[in-house]
Amino acid sequence: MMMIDKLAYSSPWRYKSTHLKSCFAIGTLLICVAVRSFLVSSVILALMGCLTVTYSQASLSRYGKMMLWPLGFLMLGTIAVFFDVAGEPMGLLHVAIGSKYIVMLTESLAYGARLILVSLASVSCLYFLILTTTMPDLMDGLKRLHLPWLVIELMTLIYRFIFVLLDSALAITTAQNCRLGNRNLRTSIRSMGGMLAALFIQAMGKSSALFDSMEARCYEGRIRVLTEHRPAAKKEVLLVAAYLTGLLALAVFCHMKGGL
Amino acid sequence: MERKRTIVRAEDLHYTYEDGTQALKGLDLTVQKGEKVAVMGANGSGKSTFFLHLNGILKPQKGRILIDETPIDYSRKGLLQVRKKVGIVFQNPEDQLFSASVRQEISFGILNLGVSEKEAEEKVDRVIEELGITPFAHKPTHFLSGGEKKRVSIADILVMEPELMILDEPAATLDPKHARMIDGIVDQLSGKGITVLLSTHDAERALIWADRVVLFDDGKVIGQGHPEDIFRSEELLRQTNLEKPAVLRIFDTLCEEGILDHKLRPPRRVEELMGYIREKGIKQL
Amino acid sequence: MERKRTIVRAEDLHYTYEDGTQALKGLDLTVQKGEKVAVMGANGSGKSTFFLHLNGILKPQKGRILIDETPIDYSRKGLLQVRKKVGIVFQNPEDQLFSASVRQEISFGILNLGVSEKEAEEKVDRVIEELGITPFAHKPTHFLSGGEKKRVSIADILVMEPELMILDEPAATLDPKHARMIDGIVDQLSGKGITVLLSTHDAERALIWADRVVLFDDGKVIGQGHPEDIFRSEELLRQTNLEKPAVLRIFDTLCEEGILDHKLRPPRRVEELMGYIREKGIKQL
Amino acid sequence: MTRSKTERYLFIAGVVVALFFGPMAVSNAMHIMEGYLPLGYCVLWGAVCVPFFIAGLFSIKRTVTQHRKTLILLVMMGAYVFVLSALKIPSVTGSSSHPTGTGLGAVLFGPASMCVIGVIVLLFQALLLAHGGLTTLGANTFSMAIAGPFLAYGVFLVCKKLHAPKSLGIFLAACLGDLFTYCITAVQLAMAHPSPVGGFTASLAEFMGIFAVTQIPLAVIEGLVAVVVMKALESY
Repeated sequence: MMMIDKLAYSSPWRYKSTHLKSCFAIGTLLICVAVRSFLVSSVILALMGCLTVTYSQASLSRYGKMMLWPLGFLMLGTIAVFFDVAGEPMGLLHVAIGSKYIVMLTESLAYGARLILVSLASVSCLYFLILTTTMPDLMDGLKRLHLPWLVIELMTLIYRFIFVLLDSALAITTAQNCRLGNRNLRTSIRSMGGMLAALFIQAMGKSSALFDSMEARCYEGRIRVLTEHRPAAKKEVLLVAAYLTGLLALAVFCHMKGGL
Repeated sequence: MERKRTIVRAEDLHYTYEDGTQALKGLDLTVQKGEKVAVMGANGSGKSTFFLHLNGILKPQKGRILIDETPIDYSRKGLLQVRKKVGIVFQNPEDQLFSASVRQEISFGILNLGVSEKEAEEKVDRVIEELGITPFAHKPTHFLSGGEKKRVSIADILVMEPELMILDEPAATLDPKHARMIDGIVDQLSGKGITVLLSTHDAERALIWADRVVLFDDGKVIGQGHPEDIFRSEELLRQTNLEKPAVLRIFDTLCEEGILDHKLRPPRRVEELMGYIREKGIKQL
Repeated sequence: MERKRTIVRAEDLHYTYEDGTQALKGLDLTVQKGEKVAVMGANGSGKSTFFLHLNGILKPQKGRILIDETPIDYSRKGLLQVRKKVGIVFQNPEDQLFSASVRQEISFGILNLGVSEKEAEEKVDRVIEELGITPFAHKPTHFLSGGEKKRVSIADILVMEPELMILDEPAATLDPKHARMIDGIVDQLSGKGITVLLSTHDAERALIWADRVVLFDDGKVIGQGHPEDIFRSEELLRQTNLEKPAVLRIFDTLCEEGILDHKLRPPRRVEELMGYIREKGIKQL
Repeated sequence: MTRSKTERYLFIAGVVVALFFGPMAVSNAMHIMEGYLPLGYCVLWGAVCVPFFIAGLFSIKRTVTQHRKTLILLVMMGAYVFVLSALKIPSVTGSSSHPTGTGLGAVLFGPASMCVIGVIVLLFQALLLAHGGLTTLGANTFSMAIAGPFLAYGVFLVCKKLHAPKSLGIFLAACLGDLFTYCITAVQLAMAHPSPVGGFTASLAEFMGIFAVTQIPLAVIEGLVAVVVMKALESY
């Protein structure tokens, strides 16, 4: 759990400009989602895969496993796209169920396959971003985009306390398991209920303690902290710009060719 | 005349967390039934990881653990068996207590053992009595003080009547009064014949209490033996950043200065040292 | 030749929490500038409540507090003034650290003082250097060890350059290595002329470090003075459940036995006592 | 932290708990994956959420200027909801399900402010767990942080009006909130990917059918957990 967070902090590209990495990943993502092309998605998947494995701490096998997580959902979700219900037999395959037929059409098969590919390529863009960029950097980036300060403050604090509460939740669960709290489904549900209730109480207690300690440091309703800015090298900016233009051109070409 | 039984035998344990932290790097340790063992070492030296191995919460990636001379069976049933024998009291009661009421909290483990409600109730009442929890047994757990929470968290485990009890820094963060109260409870446990494995940073306390001190460093045992011997080994103390207890430091100085005799058994308590000095004083007269 | 300035003067403080707990019951205390004061007492004796009064987080229901010889002004502006002078390092860093980034965390307080970003940056960097935070300054707070978190939480306050620093059990739960590191940092603070008020349960440490020990009990100060005197008062020790530090116990025995001279200054450290013994040894020759 | 403060929170929590699990849907599978929706739909759902989000921001700003501490409470609520979503809930098959509980505290802070927290939690889920995605953030927000919680809250109120036992109300709120979230998700998917044969309705029926198999047992279990939590909190 939370491996992604851990890996981001040791990525060799951690200290590259956040904006540049975001432009690169999100630009690619948008192009990918917009054109939904076989060719473009394959290119993106290959490129992002190589970059992520090379420039993040995720090894090839771990990266492969991480790509398998979404595949589960994709398979499940896409069953509905692969198959259709029709009144008469048609398409590549058909199975009669009562008076209706479950059919698989060539176009649905192509549509579904493309959906999976586009989705995987998009996920690879997301992975690239989150495996090379740490959360505080991303939040700094959002700050520079002038997102409302309230949202940034909420994000900063929530991110920090996710770990505090997660540690508590895991510790309580471990302690429960030591006392056989997971011996069957009934005890498991009871244990989890108790843990969540205790965690809620702890969270409330912590909010008081945190507020006091922030007040003690002259908190006046706005969180002001130093932000780190790492400007991108000109060469890198040009490279990314050229890449995005190239990808866009390829996308437009594929689109004109009827969604290659 | 039976030979002492071994309750824990850990052989060449290796464990690496998912994130790559190597917590155990070939750890060997044997604990006899009825022993009082103090485990010492820096934070991060593998103590807690080791404890979680002893009741099968973690499974070694290499090596094996024998509880009561049988290897841990990691099936659901086998684990229930082991967790019945080996109880762990966690350092921070906040990580352990999750019920609203003290009685409910204490009954959780024993009920999970499949004991009847009636029997569980009797045992819970007995433990509440024994550990002096009665005065606050009716209070909601989250209103208890640190020392009270600690006692409840020990009761949690004690009620399950384990053969081996593991306490992770039981007296940390408590004030002297409550720390001494917990020390008393720990003594009570060994008195009952329960084997106690306890981690602590308090050398003075380990010197007084333990049959054996085990030093952990970097996922391995780097030394073990009688506390007097361990705490007089400058080498081991340096390696583990421990300070020699004041009693031993002063005793050694008094020996060097010829005031006390080298051949005396090193004292564990200030009282013993004072006894030596007084005896010496009488001889001087 | 100027007379020592008083930095804190608390007069007859009373405070009762909403739930009816009377935490302070007429507490008086004065702290001089530059002093090193150890506050000791059971949990629940009012130490933390008192600390929260010193920078106006809590407001006494009766009595008053003077900081730098002016009563605390509880207006918004007045409070900022006080909190600039009085910094509190909370016992549990998890309750204090709010940011995942160490630099952001440390910069929070100083930027609240209205300092320019540039100046803040310099000060943050200096403190990071001073407290040896550099090796983990780039790590997110949730990956830091307990000792590292503690150092960051001290840096949080130190960067604001307070005149008085309050530390609530700074070394609790740390292993000996990190505890000693924190002790070193505390010494560093007093070295800089910052007045330090520290709560602890560790009598040995208080004996070595403090200029003055203040004993709290039930919301009042029941005794204060030089640590050697306080820790030799059987009456006070009993009332607060403290144990006499081993050095003093042995010293007293050696005096009683006529091995050491009653008129010697009671030793604070084992080394001092050993010095006395060695000197004596030489005289014996 | 004083005791009576805790008690007050706990009292409110007892009421809030229904919402807790209201929209608490749900497994991994409930989040629409990155790239799964065409760009047009991403924008559409995003746009639908914007008014809720802005209203939420204003509402938070209003409360925070009066009580600064509310911000910290919201933070804890957000972190709590995220932690819920990152934990595995026990289930029969051994497969895991992730309660999202984005409606938590809707009563305490108003549903609108919980929408803001919901967006942040969903963003963190995408960025830290790779559940959901950036382009599908709008669609996921609508189903999990807006539709589900509102329905759960409604169900809870109706049950209360009908004087149904509290635990039944909570069970239904949690369970139906969960199921409603998945219905909305199915609608979103069917709109984006209509069947070439039967169009939107046929596609919707298929998506619903597939999710029903996986989601109904989970919704029931999550409803049960919600009841256990509520009982536990009440007795605190």
